[in-house]
Amino acid sequence: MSHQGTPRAIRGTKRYTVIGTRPPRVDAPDKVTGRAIYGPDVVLPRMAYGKILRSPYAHARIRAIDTSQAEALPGVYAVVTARDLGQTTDRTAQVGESSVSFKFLCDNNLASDKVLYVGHAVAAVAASSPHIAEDALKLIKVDYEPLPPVTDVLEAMREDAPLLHEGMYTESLAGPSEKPSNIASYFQYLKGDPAQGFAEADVILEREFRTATVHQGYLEPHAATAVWSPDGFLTLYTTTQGSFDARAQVAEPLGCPLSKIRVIPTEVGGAFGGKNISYVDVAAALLARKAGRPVKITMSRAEVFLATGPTSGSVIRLKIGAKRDGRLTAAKAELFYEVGAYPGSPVGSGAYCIFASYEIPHGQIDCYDVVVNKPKTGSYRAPGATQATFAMETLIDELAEKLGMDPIELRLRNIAHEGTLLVTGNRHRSIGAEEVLRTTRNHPHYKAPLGGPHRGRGVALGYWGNWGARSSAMINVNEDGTVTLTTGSVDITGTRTSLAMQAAEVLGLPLENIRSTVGDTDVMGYSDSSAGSRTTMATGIAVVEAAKDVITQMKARAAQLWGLPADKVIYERGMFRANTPDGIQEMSFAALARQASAMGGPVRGKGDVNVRRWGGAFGAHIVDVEVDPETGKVHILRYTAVQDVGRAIHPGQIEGQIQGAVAQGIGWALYEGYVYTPQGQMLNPNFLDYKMPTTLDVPPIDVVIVEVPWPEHPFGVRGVGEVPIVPPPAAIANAIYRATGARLTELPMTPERILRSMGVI
Amino acid sequence: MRPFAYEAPSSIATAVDLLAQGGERARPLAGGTDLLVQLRLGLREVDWLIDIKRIPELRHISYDPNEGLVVGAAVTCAELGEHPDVRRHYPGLWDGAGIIGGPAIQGRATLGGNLCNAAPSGDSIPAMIVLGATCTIAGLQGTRRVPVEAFCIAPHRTVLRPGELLVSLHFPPPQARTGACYLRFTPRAEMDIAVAGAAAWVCLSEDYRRIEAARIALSAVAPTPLLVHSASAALAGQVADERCLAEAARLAQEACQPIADVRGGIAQRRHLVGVLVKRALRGAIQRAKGELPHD
Amino acid sequence: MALVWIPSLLRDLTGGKATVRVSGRTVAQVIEALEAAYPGIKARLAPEGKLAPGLAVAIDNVVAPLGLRTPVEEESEVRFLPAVGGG
Amino acid sequence: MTERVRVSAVINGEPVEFLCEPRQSLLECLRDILGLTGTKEGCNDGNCGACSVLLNGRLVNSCLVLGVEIQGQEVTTIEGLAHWDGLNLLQQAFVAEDALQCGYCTPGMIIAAKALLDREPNPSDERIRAWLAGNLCRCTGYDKIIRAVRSAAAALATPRQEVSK
Repeated sequence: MSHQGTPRAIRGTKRYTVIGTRPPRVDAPDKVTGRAIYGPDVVLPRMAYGKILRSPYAHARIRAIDTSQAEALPGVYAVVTARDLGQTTDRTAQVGESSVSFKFLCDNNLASDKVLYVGHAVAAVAASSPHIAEDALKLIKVDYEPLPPVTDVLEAMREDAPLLHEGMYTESLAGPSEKPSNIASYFQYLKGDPAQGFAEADVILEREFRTATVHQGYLEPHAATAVWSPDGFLTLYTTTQGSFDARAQVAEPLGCPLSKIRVIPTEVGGAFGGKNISYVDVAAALLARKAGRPVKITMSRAEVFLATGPTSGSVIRLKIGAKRDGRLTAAKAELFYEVGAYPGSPVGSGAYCIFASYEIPHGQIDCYDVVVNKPKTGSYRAPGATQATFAMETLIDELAEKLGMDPIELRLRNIAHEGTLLVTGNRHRSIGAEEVLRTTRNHPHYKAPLGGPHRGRGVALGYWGNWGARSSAMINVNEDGTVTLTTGSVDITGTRTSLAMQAAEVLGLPLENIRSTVGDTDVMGYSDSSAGSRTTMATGIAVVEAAKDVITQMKARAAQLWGLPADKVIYERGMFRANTPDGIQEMSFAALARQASAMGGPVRGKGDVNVRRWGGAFGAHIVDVEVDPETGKVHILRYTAVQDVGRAIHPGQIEGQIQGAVAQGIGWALYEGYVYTPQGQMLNPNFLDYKMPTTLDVPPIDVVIVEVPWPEHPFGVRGVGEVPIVPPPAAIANAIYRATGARLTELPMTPERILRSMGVI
Repeated sequence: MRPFAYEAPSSIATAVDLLAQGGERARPLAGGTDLLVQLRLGLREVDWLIDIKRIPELRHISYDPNEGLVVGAAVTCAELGEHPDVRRHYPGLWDGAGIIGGPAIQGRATLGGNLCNAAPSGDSIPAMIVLGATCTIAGLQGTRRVPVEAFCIAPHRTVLRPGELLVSLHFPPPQARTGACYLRFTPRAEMDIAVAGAAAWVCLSEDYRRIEAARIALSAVAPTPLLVHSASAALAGQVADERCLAEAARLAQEACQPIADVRGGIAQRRHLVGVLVKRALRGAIQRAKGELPHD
Repeated sequence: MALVWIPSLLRDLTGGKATVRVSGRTVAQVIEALEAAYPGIKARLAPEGKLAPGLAVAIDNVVAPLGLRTPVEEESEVRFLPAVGGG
Repeated sequence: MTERVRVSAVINGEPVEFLCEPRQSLLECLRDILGLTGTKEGCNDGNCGACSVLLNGRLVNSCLVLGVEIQGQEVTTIEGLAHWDGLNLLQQAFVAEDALQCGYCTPGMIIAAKALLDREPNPSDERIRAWLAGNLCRCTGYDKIIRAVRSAAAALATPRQEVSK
């Protein structure tokens, strides 16, 4: 493990006291002792247990629901269905930065007229024990009219395909479609003249790629505990990436003012994008209101697979053209992303990422968001980018082979820079793509001998745009000179630590003097979800603002004490200083803190921001594999991940993030994927047949951190968590090709598919 | 999960009585690593679970060079692996029993349970078959013996009648110049379920050149773990070379009846049978020659 | 005047032009100016008085938080694009 | 509702008596009856290891043990490893090596690692990986966990060596 941004890669290096060190995570002691309270761990007095009845059909109309027998079962406190939502007409609801259909939002919580996937919630029960609640579910009679399902993205686009939403027309800048369609939206990007670009090419490559639906695979299932006060205030304990978005997702269906809902986020047992959407919060709230007691709903693993938000399966058609010297002349992509039951797939981010690594003079991207009878997809770590990059980086590798060029050299010849105009119409600002590639090429791994037959080495480059958005931070100065940092950002990756480190750096205080916590929706200002790799960056800016605010206020108190104007006081390394007529005055932060509140009330710094400029980042991965030529089994021998993080606040946590993302990428590449019957039944909603990598499937992963600071963050942070899941499937596919001569174009690259591609079976 | 009653008798006689009373609605509980999952999923329903782990005879392992190995039906895989004689004298058995789950599963799962679950993919069963293991079954009418290869009759169905209890498994004493090996194919390294598996047992001639007798058994490629008589017979008397291994593999591929499911396809499974039979035979031959370490 | 990048799917209305210069101090005014020059474009970009569902607007490469009310500078570049989110 | 059964056992060194239904797993009994929520449910079918506990010193998945089965037995959960005033060496190593992120697999991982080190004080990296194969972690990619177990093994070995000198 090395923290070795090369000297060339690190620009504008500054010396920091806390930034760049590896202190213990502030959340670790509670987590290693079992004391941390996750969603399923919440217990309240008189609490009942909720369970959800789910559709056995992938597509059916609900004719009637009879809950009377379930209600009569002893131990049952309440039964709810969509009728308890009392929804009327559709409208646009606001959740975070997104507009969503009110009807779709409600229907995904509890289906009203139709069920659209196996596992779709239909009713919920609260009872004195989970077992009784389950017994009661069996007593609910639902009269379904089964309809033909469609689960394949290309089939769903056919004119004669069964329609999920009879009244849905394709949204497009070209105007809505003439007839209802499963294509929820269509968008096109065009740069230059692709026909001319391909005409100029010496080599043209074209392939179709497929990727399976995959799940984030967090170990903690979704869980929410709701309790109402007699005067109509709801408190919701839930495992979520964004407590404010969770509040909005409950307020809208319940028609409840935001001020009447308090969301207290629990510790989150893994999310990776999958805990932005509420799946059990609304049902828990409805049951708790009806039962007149707290209700906790915890999903089973099967429910997590069937009824949360995995990421899109996709079909990608890709064509690239290049000159003999390797320079790309044109690129054209068609992205067909399954979105599941309701519109809103990550196809747009797929489009942003597919060509983002390179200078491409002529390009076109056509994006289709297609509904199918599967659960509504959610976000999964760099949503949309991994599928698209699998296609592009595989074809780039093939191009390198065709041209007889080194794959990294080919990429460097086309690499994007600051100012590059992308096919999507935006221009890159400061980026570290070239630094990442050069660091990768110089890594010993890239030149090391493979050391045996049936082995191959692959590389791939990946991009993710990251995010900024709204964050709220507050720093309370305590009477003993310690401070309490509270933000509205849920900690899913160790941000309590990385934010406290930024506060410590600005405040000049030792890290152990800073208590770092997450505040709930009654306490903090609106904070967007901890998503898009934004928290250490954007909430970091809010924290820096709050820390500066504390210093300003403390300087004013010191000035008051010394009878000076505030601008005469300087603050350095925990000491306030000023030249006064009586000589140099000095006072420590702690000494001033003791008097500060008595002088002018408590000192509380705040930072509330909406960060609109964020820095995208690149990662390049090298992987060596060995493929058993008789069985098609892939063994990963060595893995190196190089990534530009902007500035490494906590290198240990960054390594962990990158290693974890690579492990997920390995799973996506080799093992994971929803398997469906033609009737839309998922065959593998468990960890035995939905195969996530174990300790034995993931090698030690060498992480190389490159720092090209993002100029709009005080320390240069870009964001870390998502970039490293983007390259693995492509890198592994390229390595398999070098080991076997077989080009895999479908994920997961199972042994069966590898044997087929090799012509063995 | 439907409610049920639980009993933990301390003798075979009581257990058999309880099982007989419960009939089809009673089931013995050994490690529970399959059964509890099946009950939770509603794949099986019971009114009575009879915990057999408190019956001393079922928790016992004994080994005698002349009598062979007796493993109580409720002996866990972990206990089996910790027994010095098992891994030394029956490494082929440990090939199968040692890969049923990780250490936490090994701490509960039993050889008897793996057999009584009668999954086509049960990893320990082909090894038991090629080693010539015999089941001792207790019932109200006394005990009977059934060879392991005849124990499973359909997916998750066995020859056990209501009221009967698998008591122990008996393995013949190891002979000179014999060796056994079980291999399975899984997409992941371990902690996985077999797409296909093959066990081989061989007895070599005195000069170690010829196979005097052999047994081949397969998992996950037929409704039950399968003893391949044709391949076993074809190996007898043959020079232990690649040509004869290939012939055994071909016969095993002919005999298997794979289905396509979420874990693998028909062509893939048939292909894997060929690969695994050859590899298992090589392993068994090496063990018979004393070339392969025991685990 | 602001430089507006016309999405390819709207170029049937602009006679194939990929960029257009129009005046306007907000996104709403830019769209009104586009509508004056290319009738029908407003109905596709901002029907019902707000940006079309799933559409976002970026001013000088920054995704604008205020939609139609976002200020536009004299030399700004305006781009319409699909809204995207992170994990 | 079925008859509840009275179970007496020793949990984390303390005698405990509770009532449960036969269909309730040990995991449910620990979490819902005894309030020991440090043991986590990840899959409820033995494939993730988040519910790992020691039963008479042996590593098991508590989702695959019935509460009634622990009558007269000894159970150790994550809550039994540390006192309020400190962490044991394994827990310290997980903190020092950044061997966790979301932390949901961590109690099971630490219990599993303890079961290994109780038996084999000086395991190789390969052995640690093989032993922990039943414990899924979706956050870390495992590398730092393996390092933590290795460093805990070294720390456990150190005082013994000093004593022997």
